[in-house]
Amino acid sequence: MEHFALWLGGFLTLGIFSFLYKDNPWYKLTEAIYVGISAGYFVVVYFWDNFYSKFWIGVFPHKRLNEAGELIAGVEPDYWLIVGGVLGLLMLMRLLPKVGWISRWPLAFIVGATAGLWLINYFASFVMVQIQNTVTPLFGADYSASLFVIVGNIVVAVGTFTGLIYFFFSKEHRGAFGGAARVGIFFLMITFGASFGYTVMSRMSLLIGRIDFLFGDWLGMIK
Amino acid sequence: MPSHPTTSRPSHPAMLLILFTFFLLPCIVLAQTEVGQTNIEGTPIVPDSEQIVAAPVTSLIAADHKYDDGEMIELSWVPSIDDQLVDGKVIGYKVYRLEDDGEPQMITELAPGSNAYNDQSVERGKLYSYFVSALSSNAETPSVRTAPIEPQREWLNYELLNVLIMALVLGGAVIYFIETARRGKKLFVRKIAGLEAVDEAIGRATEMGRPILFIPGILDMDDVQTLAALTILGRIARIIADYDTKIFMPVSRSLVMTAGRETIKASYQAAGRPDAYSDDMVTYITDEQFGYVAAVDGIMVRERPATVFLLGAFFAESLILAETGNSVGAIQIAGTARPAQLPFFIAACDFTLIGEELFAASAYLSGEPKQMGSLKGQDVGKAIAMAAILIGILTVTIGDSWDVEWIQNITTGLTEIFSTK
Amino acid sequence: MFVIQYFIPHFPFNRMSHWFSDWFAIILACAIVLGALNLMKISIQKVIKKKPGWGYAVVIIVSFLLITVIGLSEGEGFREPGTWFDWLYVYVYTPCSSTMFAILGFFVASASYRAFRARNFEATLLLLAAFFVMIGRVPVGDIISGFMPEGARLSNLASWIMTFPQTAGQRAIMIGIALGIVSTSLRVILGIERAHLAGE
Amino acid sequence: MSTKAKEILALAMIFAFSLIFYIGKVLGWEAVRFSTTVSLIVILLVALSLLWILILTIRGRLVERRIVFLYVGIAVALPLFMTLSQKITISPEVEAVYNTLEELPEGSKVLVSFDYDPPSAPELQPMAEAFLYYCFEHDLKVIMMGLWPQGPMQANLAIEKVLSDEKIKSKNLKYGEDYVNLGFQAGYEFVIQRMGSDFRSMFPTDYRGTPYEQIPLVKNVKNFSNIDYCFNLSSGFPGTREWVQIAVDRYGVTLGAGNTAVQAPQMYPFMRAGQLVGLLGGMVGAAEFEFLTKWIGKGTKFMISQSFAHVIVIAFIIIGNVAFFRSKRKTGLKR
Repeated sequence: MEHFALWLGGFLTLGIFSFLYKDNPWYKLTEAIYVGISAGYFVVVYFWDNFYSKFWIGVFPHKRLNEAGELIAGVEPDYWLIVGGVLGLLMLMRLLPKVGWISRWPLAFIVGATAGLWLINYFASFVMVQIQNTVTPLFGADYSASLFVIVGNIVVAVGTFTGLIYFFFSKEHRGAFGGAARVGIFFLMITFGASFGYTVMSRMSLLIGRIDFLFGDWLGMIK
Repeated sequence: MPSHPTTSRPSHPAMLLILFTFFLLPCIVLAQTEVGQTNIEGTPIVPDSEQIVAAPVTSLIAADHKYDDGEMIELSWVPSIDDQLVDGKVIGYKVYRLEDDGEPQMITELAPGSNAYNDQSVERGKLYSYFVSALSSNAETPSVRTAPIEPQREWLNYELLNVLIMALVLGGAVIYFIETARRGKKLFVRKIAGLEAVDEAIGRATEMGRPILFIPGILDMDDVQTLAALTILGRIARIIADYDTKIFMPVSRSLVMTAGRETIKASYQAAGRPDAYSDDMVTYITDEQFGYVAAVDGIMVRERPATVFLLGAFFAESLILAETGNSVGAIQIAGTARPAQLPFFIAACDFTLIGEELFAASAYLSGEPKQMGSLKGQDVGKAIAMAAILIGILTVTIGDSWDVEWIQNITTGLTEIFSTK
Repeated sequence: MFVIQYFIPHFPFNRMSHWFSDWFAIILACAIVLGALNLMKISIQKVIKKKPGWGYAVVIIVSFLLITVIGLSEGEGFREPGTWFDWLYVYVYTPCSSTMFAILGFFVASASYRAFRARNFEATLLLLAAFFVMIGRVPVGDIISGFMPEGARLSNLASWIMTFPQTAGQRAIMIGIALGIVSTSLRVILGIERAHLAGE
Repeated sequence: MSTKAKEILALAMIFAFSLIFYIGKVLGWEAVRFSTTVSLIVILLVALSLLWILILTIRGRLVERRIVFLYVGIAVALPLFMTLSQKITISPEVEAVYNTLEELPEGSKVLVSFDYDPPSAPELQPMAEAFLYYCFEHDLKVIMMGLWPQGPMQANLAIEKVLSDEKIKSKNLKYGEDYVNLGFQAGYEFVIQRMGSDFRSMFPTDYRGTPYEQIPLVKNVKNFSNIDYCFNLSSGFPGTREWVQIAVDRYGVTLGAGNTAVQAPQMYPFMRAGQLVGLLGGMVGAAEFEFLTKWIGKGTKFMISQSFAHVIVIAFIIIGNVAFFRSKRKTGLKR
């Protein structure tokens, strides 16, 4: 079984890599297996994790016994979950063409709740904290910073400031304002360059990991 | 009845009122907190002469933890004078609790050097008093007992008051500009390059007789980027319905599928063409990131869309999608708020909406004054941020370098305003 | 309501986000049924009409049914090592997803070869930043710049780029995004933005 | 020979190659290794062929995508067999993670959240192993959990690996007392939020099904205030960003993180802001951390391949730009 499993892994891995050469039946077969398995995987996971563990166990909790066989208190059924169940049921109404429109309700609930929930979280940690932390003494406390850091601090201040100018919607990018916005773009570009560099790094690491599987785990050429 | 997506609702003043009531009322209703004092004598255990006795801890204070739902009591004390690193007699502390004047129960054991403990196993409506014993190798010395204290629940987290005020200022600015715009005042909003091209991109697909592909990212409806993408979809689908072009939207989340269908349907109805809509425009593939990408790639190669919209939350798949779209010669308009994926969109797509521009897009495309107003509100937020950064850096630098006190005070004030702790 | 709960630690507000998370999870579990049925419908149509590539559609259906039946029949502990579901996950699903992820390594190289050109000043900046980060982050960078004094080598430059200009850009983007989200959320809450719902 | 025949031949060769080496593995052959000389010769050959491509490009012949693919494959695969020494420079953000760990007294409780799945494991698994190794070596108590369904499985893999180390084995660590795996919990960022008030409500049992209150290590852990240090290994959503927003901003947790390289740049503002105490970025971060903790694992081993791959990508960017400037001069047109 172990041999078969390793060969299956090798077969699927090479099947996907073969796409680099061109689209071919080997790849298509692998892709079909992949799509089917992954769709099914999520159905199963959602069923057990969300529906069963959350809803079913929440509303009808197991009777938990301790070692002496006595009932442990503290696992009360949570009837609020039924609201979720009803919303889910409304979602399934989609299947019946006549009452399909009712699925808008759970959707509206999700959209509204999402909007409300994120509003304040993003505001607090993305705006407030970031502003607070851009405010640092340029020369470090008591002139302790090195030249590297001083230049850096100035760069952070200027970069954040001009970057925000770029996102300003109320004013056309012209004249001095346009100039500042352009500096802002430069900073954005450096940011993108840096994250591009890191992305290359990341992808290569994953590729290395995969190649290691092929030559190491599968063929045993690397120990 | 389905309504036009841009119908106005005359209820905003009412909404405002509700918002403010909910925000402000709790501010006014002040919460009371009580601090228990150490005033009742404990009964010291008289030790045998052979025992090593450590001095008891002093100044034991039990206080309610503020700004919670009455779930925690904070204990603090000054460690025993025999609690020293070298030759210390104290080997630890035991914290005891008396519930409603019942029997003392040990609730925890702490290492030497401890001077505080948070008791989180308390319930509202009960009275608790505490004492702490200093442990030596063979004896226990209890401290005096605290006065009974009840954990309190508070109505408002005052530590977050500044966040509330800032949020109100920003929310107020957005609402103010929306109101201003509604009264018919013209507001200027600069051009956003990617969005100017939307009409042209749709027109091109119509001319070429090829479909338009819309990818709303791979996150579910609980992400604001997906919301933004769907609102943009609403505008785009409206134009598409007018042009009578085909749109195809493969998605990776079942909820997005449902929402996408609703959106397109609404737009087609608004354009007066409900007959041209079909559910097949939106299909679900799989939740799995790369399974989805593999399938979308196939669709791109087979259908050869003339225009591809990649708007929403993208992860690693951004590159594969943008590259494949590029290779089939489609005009691509992309936008995401995920900085890691933006470089690839910038490289491989014709137009890219960067970060905030994605959220501004639906307002901008709608061309409605009200929506434009909300963009103005965002600008106010940015202006405040910029001003705070500018003033903050200047004052903190000057204040620190030359020790000017009043300037330092400004800095402290600013920092407090923007603190979230 | 969720705005309020951030500030008020009191029942029922402190429970609200819990409820939302639970309800959302339950709705998701129901919604995926819709999605899966949709996928099956399309695949079955393909097979019945014998469209090109219908053989692969059969594979999709078979593998979907296989894992679903196994997963549902194995009960609550379906994820534990030793179950058939776990076997499928480890030996079929994992190699596929890992390889799809790894294939990006190739794509990233060809994309940089094809698309990253010093077209103008902005593009050049992007390229340079990418260059220094890429070379400075691996040991080879310090081998090349080994002649420089300690502290001024490529790895230090890469760190400097990451810590300063990069942070500035990220920060501007972050603040912008957050404001955009606040404003979008407000539009939704106030009911100005209702493109996603077909009327009420 | 037709293309079809060539393809079939190539397939057959791949199959034969795999079969031979697989049988070899079963029979217990030695690993293939290049000596330093051979390695240098290989590097030289690759460099020469790259130069040749550059010359071709200057003369106006663009290489196609598949050649790029081939080079990437070579750059990644061959160094795995090489023996070369390398110097690893420690970046400040990695050092910060290590220093915070060093300050923790013995017996401190460390919460590690495994928020990734096997596809990201090449980057994050080495970090996880090195981190656990450090914790076990210095007698820190480790509580593990996952916001991704596959996270806890990765945790188990890492533990297995670390526990097999001689030094750690001799410590005789006990499950439930020295470390515990609470398992996966669905609900994304809400899990963190709820853990803020009560761990037990989110993890009624550990992954083995033992009730929370019966596990000695965690029975007194009510919420984040009983945790001395949090570490998060993340490859996307939910991940470090959510931990920062909720655990750090709301509950004041001390948080360090290990991220995939893709995510890492976005975490720098959090780090400068002090919301994160340190950051391991990608496999390079893992290698540096391995160096600090003296747990030499795959991160270090893969570093040569990593260097090579970067050089190849840069080489092709240069080649692409040469082609671009050449065509621009000729036609005088911008694309």
